[in-house]
Amino acid sequence: MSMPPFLRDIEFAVDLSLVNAKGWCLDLLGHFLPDWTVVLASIVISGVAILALGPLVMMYLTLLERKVIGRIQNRYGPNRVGKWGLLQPIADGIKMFTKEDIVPAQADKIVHFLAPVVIVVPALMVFLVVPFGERMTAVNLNIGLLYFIAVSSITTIPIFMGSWASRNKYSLLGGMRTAAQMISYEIPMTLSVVPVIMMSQSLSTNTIVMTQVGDLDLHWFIFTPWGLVGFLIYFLCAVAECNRPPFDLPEAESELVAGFHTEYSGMKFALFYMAEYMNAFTLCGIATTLFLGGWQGPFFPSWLWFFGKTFALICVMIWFRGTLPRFRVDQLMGFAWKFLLPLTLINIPVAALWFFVPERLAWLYSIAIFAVSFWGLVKLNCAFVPEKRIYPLAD
Amino acid sequence: MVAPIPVALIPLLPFAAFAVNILAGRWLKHRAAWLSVATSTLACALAIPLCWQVFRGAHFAHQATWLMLGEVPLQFGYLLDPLSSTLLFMVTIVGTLIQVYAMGYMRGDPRYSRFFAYVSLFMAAMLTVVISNNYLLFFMAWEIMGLCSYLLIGFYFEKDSAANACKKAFLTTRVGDIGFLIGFLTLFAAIGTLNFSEMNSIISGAGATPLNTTLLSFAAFFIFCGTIGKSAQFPLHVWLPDAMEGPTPVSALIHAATMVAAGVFLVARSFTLFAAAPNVLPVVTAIGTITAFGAAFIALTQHDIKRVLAYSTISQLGYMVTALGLSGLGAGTFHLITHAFFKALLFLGAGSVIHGTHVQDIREMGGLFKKMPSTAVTFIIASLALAGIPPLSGFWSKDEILLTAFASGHTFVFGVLLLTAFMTAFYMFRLIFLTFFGEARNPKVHAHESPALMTLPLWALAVGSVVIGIPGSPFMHHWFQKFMAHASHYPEYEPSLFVMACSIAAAVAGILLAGVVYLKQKHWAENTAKAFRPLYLLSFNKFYIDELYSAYIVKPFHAIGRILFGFDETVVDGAVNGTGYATMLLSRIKNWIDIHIVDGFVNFTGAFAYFLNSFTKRLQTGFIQNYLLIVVAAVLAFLIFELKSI
Amino acid sequence: MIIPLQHILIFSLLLFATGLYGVLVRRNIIGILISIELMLNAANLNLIAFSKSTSLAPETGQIFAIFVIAIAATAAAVGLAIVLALYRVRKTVYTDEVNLLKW
Amino acid sequence: MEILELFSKIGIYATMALVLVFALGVVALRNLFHCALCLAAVLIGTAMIYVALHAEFLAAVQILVYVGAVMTLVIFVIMLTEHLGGKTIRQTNRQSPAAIIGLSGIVVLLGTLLMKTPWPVTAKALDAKVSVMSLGKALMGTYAFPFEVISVILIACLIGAIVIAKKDVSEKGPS
Amino acid sequence: MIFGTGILKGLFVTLKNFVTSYFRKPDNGGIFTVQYPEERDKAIEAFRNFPFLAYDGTPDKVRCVACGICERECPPKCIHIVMEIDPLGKPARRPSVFEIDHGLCMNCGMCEDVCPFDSIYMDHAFEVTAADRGKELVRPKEALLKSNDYFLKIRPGTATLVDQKRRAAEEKKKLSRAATLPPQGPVS
Repeated sequence: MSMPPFLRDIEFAVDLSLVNAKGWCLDLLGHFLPDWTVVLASIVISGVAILALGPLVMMYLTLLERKVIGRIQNRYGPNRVGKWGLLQPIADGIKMFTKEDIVPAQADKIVHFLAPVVIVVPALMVFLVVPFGERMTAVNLNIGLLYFIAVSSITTIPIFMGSWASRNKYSLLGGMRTAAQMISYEIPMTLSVVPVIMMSQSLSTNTIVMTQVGDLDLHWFIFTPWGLVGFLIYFLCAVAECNRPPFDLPEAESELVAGFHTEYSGMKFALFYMAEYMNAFTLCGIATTLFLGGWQGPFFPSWLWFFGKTFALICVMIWFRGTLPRFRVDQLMGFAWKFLLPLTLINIPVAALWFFVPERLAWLYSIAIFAVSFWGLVKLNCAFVPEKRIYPLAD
Repeated sequence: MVAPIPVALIPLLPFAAFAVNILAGRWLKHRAAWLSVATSTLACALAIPLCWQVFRGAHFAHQATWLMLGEVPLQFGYLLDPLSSTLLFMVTIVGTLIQVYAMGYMRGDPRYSRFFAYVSLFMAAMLTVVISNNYLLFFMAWEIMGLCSYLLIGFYFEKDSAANACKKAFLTTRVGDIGFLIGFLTLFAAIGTLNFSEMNSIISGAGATPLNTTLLSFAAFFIFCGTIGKSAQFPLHVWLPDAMEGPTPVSALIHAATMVAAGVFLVARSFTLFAAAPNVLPVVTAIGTITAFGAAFIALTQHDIKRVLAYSTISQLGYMVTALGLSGLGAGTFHLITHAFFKALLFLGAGSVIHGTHVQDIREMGGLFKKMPSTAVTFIIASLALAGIPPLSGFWSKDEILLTAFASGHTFVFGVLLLTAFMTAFYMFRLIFLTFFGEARNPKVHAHESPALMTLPLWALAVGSVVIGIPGSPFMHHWFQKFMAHASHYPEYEPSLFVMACSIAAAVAGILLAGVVYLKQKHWAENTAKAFRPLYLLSFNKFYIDELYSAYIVKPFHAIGRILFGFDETVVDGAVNGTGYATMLLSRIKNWIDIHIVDGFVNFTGAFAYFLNSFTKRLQTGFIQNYLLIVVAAVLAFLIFELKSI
Repeated sequence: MIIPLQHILIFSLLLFATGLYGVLVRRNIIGILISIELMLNAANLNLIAFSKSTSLAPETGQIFAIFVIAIAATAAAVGLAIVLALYRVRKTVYTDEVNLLKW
Repeated sequence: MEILELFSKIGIYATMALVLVFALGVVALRNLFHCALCLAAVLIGTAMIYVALHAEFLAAVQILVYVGAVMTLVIFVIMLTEHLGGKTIRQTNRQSPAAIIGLSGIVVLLGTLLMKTPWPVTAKALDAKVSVMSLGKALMGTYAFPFEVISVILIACLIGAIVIAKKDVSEKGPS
Repeated sequence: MIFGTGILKGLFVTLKNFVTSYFRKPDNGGIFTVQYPEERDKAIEAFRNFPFLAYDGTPDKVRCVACGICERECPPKCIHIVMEIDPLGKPARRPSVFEIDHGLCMNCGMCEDVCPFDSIYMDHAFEVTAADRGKELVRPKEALLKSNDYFLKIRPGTATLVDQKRRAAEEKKKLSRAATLPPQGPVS
């Protein structure tokens, strides 16, 4: 499929408009100031863009979530502040800023203060490697994916800090649950990414996107059996990683009040919230990058494609939240360790064989292997259902 | 002859049920009952064809050597002749029905499975008694029965009365059992065998070797002691009324139908022996008659429904013993069989009443007929049978005994038995009128009919009570008597219409009198009791026999026991203790040597080593960090040493 | 390499000494384990610094550092498991209270 | 561009200083949880120094393994044994003066040694770039055997840790 | 059953809800929210809120005779009545003061039930606010008085019944009065 060249030019121009804008700014600076300022300015511009993008995304994600959940439940959702409630996040923000900041008397004051501050840092740091569009990656690290996984794994520490410093049993339980859940789901998530790395032979997010290149003939990894399975595993793990329903045990309202941020109010709470939503965004963004072809797509500018795909994934997350009830703790752990982990371990050799087998046969054997292993895992998991627990002291 | 396995299986099946139930009862829970009933039914199914063959004239026997006793082999085996097959037939059917009943009666009991284990053990023992072919095996099974009786009477051992009753039963029967043991050992000395068939042939074919009649008489008397104990004859009858503390199915099975009848069976088994020892038979007759009359007399005034039945049982056993004493083997055995059916039915009916009302005192019952129709109808059928009303079984068998007494010329005995028959009818219908008729006397009693599991055996036994007399009746030309006589010879008598008339008259008179006294003229009973106060007290207090035993047997034994205990404590213990003290003195001396000289050496060695290491052990602080610090110091020293050139 | 090798080595030495101090003086076993992690880190730093500036096969240092990290993780896992078991049995995590084998 | 380099240098030295401060916190703070947090900071700082030494892969692994897994483990254990850490309990033993003296001696001696040793720093080594690919090839080629041994050790330790930390089956049951 | 079909079914249900919420009617799977200040639910006739005083025709024809039954029966004691005294010093059988403290009233409707003069009824007006708890929430008679036509409008069923009853009573009274009055003879 080819396009008329002039259309392509226009598209290119629109696509790179943001990049070019930055370039012009830097050129302008280069005329007046020494070189090192240009480098600094480049960093500052990217940084500011990311720092602005994070909170903005978070704010409008909350609105999107409330609207979609509302629609799922046959309600309107917020529609009072501004047209379609578009100013609602700002109103919420003002409310959060002006609320009283309550610190429990017994709390570890310093850690209690640090936790929400620290939790935002990794959430923002992972934005560095997300390819928002063609040539729109802030830092093109050659270990981008590993960087993403590593940095997002820091998130457990501030959660621990917040839960421990609050001196509240609900917080502590929530924190413990979060840590257990995040560590458990990190493993299948990391392993589900491995086939993609093998295919693209790189850890750089840009390279990964570029290996899925294609205009209308889609070479996205999701259109291969291992890619599909990997994507499903990755996405489920991502849902669990950002503690969203149906994996929202750490902040299960009915059991733990609000989990690790029970004792937080006002802006500190908002920071936790922000980190959570930014994590959801980046996780979906990386999912897009890894499996859905990143910013690849015809007609529209690349960053539009990226945001479209990402928001579609986020909408699926919201859809899950509107539909599914919460897991039990043992089910949650069992799902990660007994179902997802074996499936990823099967996925890796299947993807490795993909290189050496003609395509038709490859499809055949992968589907066969996945069907058999899926069926076997389901049977195994059903076979070892734990006994119904008896609570002798409960009666 | 048939293969030995099926016959041996008959007692082994319940025994297997016992083994499983006692070991796995905790897991089996209520399923234990099914196991017991199943094995019992299976035994029944095995036994009935065999019995049928015996009734048709077959004869089964088998024996194997158990161990050699000097020259003489001790053997065990089985013998199925008319006598034992009759009992086998009765025991398996009645036992199975009672177990079915017990499934309903014992429901919800915490020791449910254990109950059925004991019952199965009892069944095994009883069946062994019935089919055993020699005295030794008979005696062993007999003792196991005694044990089961002990265990089951004391089944509710939480109750003091039950615990005492089971001890009393055990010890009292033990007196008779010792007699039995002496008896058959004497017999062994006399004729050199314990096998029934061999004994029969030796005694009846006496021509070959002259027999020592005196020794045989001794043997017969002591064996009869066993009967006195087990069948609760005067003077050892005192345990049976107390045995009613056990669960009602136990009373029905053990203390009415089977175990107590085993005593009678013993006499019947040894009939040849008794026949050969003519001076024992009068004793048997006398004791039987006294028992029959005395027990009936006591039964007149008792209030506890089960005690009335217990005395009735003693009385009827007396009848059987009397019959045997008068050489009426057929009559006695026949009464044994019929009595087993209707007395089991009476006990089960009483159990059903107790189950439905939760009281045992007949003064608190009354008017239960409408509330418990099945129980009442079957109970009345059984009572009619016991009283001896014609078409029912009891009539034929009782009539046979009376006929034996009358025709053998013992008119006094006949008179006493006739009076007893009258009293029997009277007290049974006293019981019925007080229990089932009139109006309810205790408003707190809320009676209800028992479940089908309990009433079905009642009806089955009722049918049995009605028809089981037929084989001995003129309708079948006294087939049963001829059948028994076929095996062992004893005088037979022509049926007499006079005796029948007397028997019916006595029964009807008793029933009518009871009806008048307890339904129409209620003050008569009290007036009579006042008028004949000494007699009433005598009856009500059971002839003071328990008190007599207590005063003249139990207390002297206690005194002797105390004396012996004192001797034990002072003389025997003193000797033992003196030895001990001497040993201790010696050991103290040796101990001193050990501690101060031998240990001194050892300790010195240790202390010396300890003294030496008390300097070096300071290095071993037990803290790893200390050691590490020393390592650091060593590294520092090494560095200084190495780098001083730099 | 922007800063000289010696500076990194000094830094790593200081880090190591701090960790060793912790190992020597902390009573809490978990504290000791944490301090051991410090020491291992210092060692890793050395490895990388040397491989970066002196070795001819530059991967070697990094690979050994990876091995060290793996071993450190296992050490932490087993050590902490032992601490948990100890705590469950003796209700203490202090070294000087765990002295059953002393003398 | 010298100014940028200067910035980098300042950044690295500042990181080192911070790391040392946090390391002191690790060994000196009373509250064990704070110690663990300081350790996390130290580890992250070390990872930054790794990045400065162009060992990005190692930095990522450091953060992933240490901060993501080991620290979580440590904090878990601290929480499970936490209520012992009262304010009145001594957190150090009595040998700290001796340790300080000994260690300062070692630091001084070794420091002088370090400064005086002529390290064979080569320009070739300084210029060499280590890519993830080459690391992987080395792991799977030259160092394949140690790699496998390490993986076996990891599995063994995993199982061992589970066995040690697991509650005895016999201990279970209603208490 | 295949693993996960239940989840997919559930997801489909919510997806359908989401999509249909954009074009379906509220009773057919659409959005059922009533956007309150702009939209309102149709008033339900049996709805009841703070009581009002009914009058016939003009506000001076108050039905209330100030008997005080409602004042006595009111559980939170929020009614306060003072009977009017006419210039001759006789009680005028109508209230000079009739106040209801809306801060206390709990909308139980007891006063409506006990009123023998069909005077006090529960209203539909629920948007009753005041800036001052002490003064403005205590509603004076003037604020409480509402015409019978208003009553007919908001609660047509009850009001029609009441009207019929009152008319019948009126008729009867008239008849009985006519019967008891002596025949009009020429007065001498």
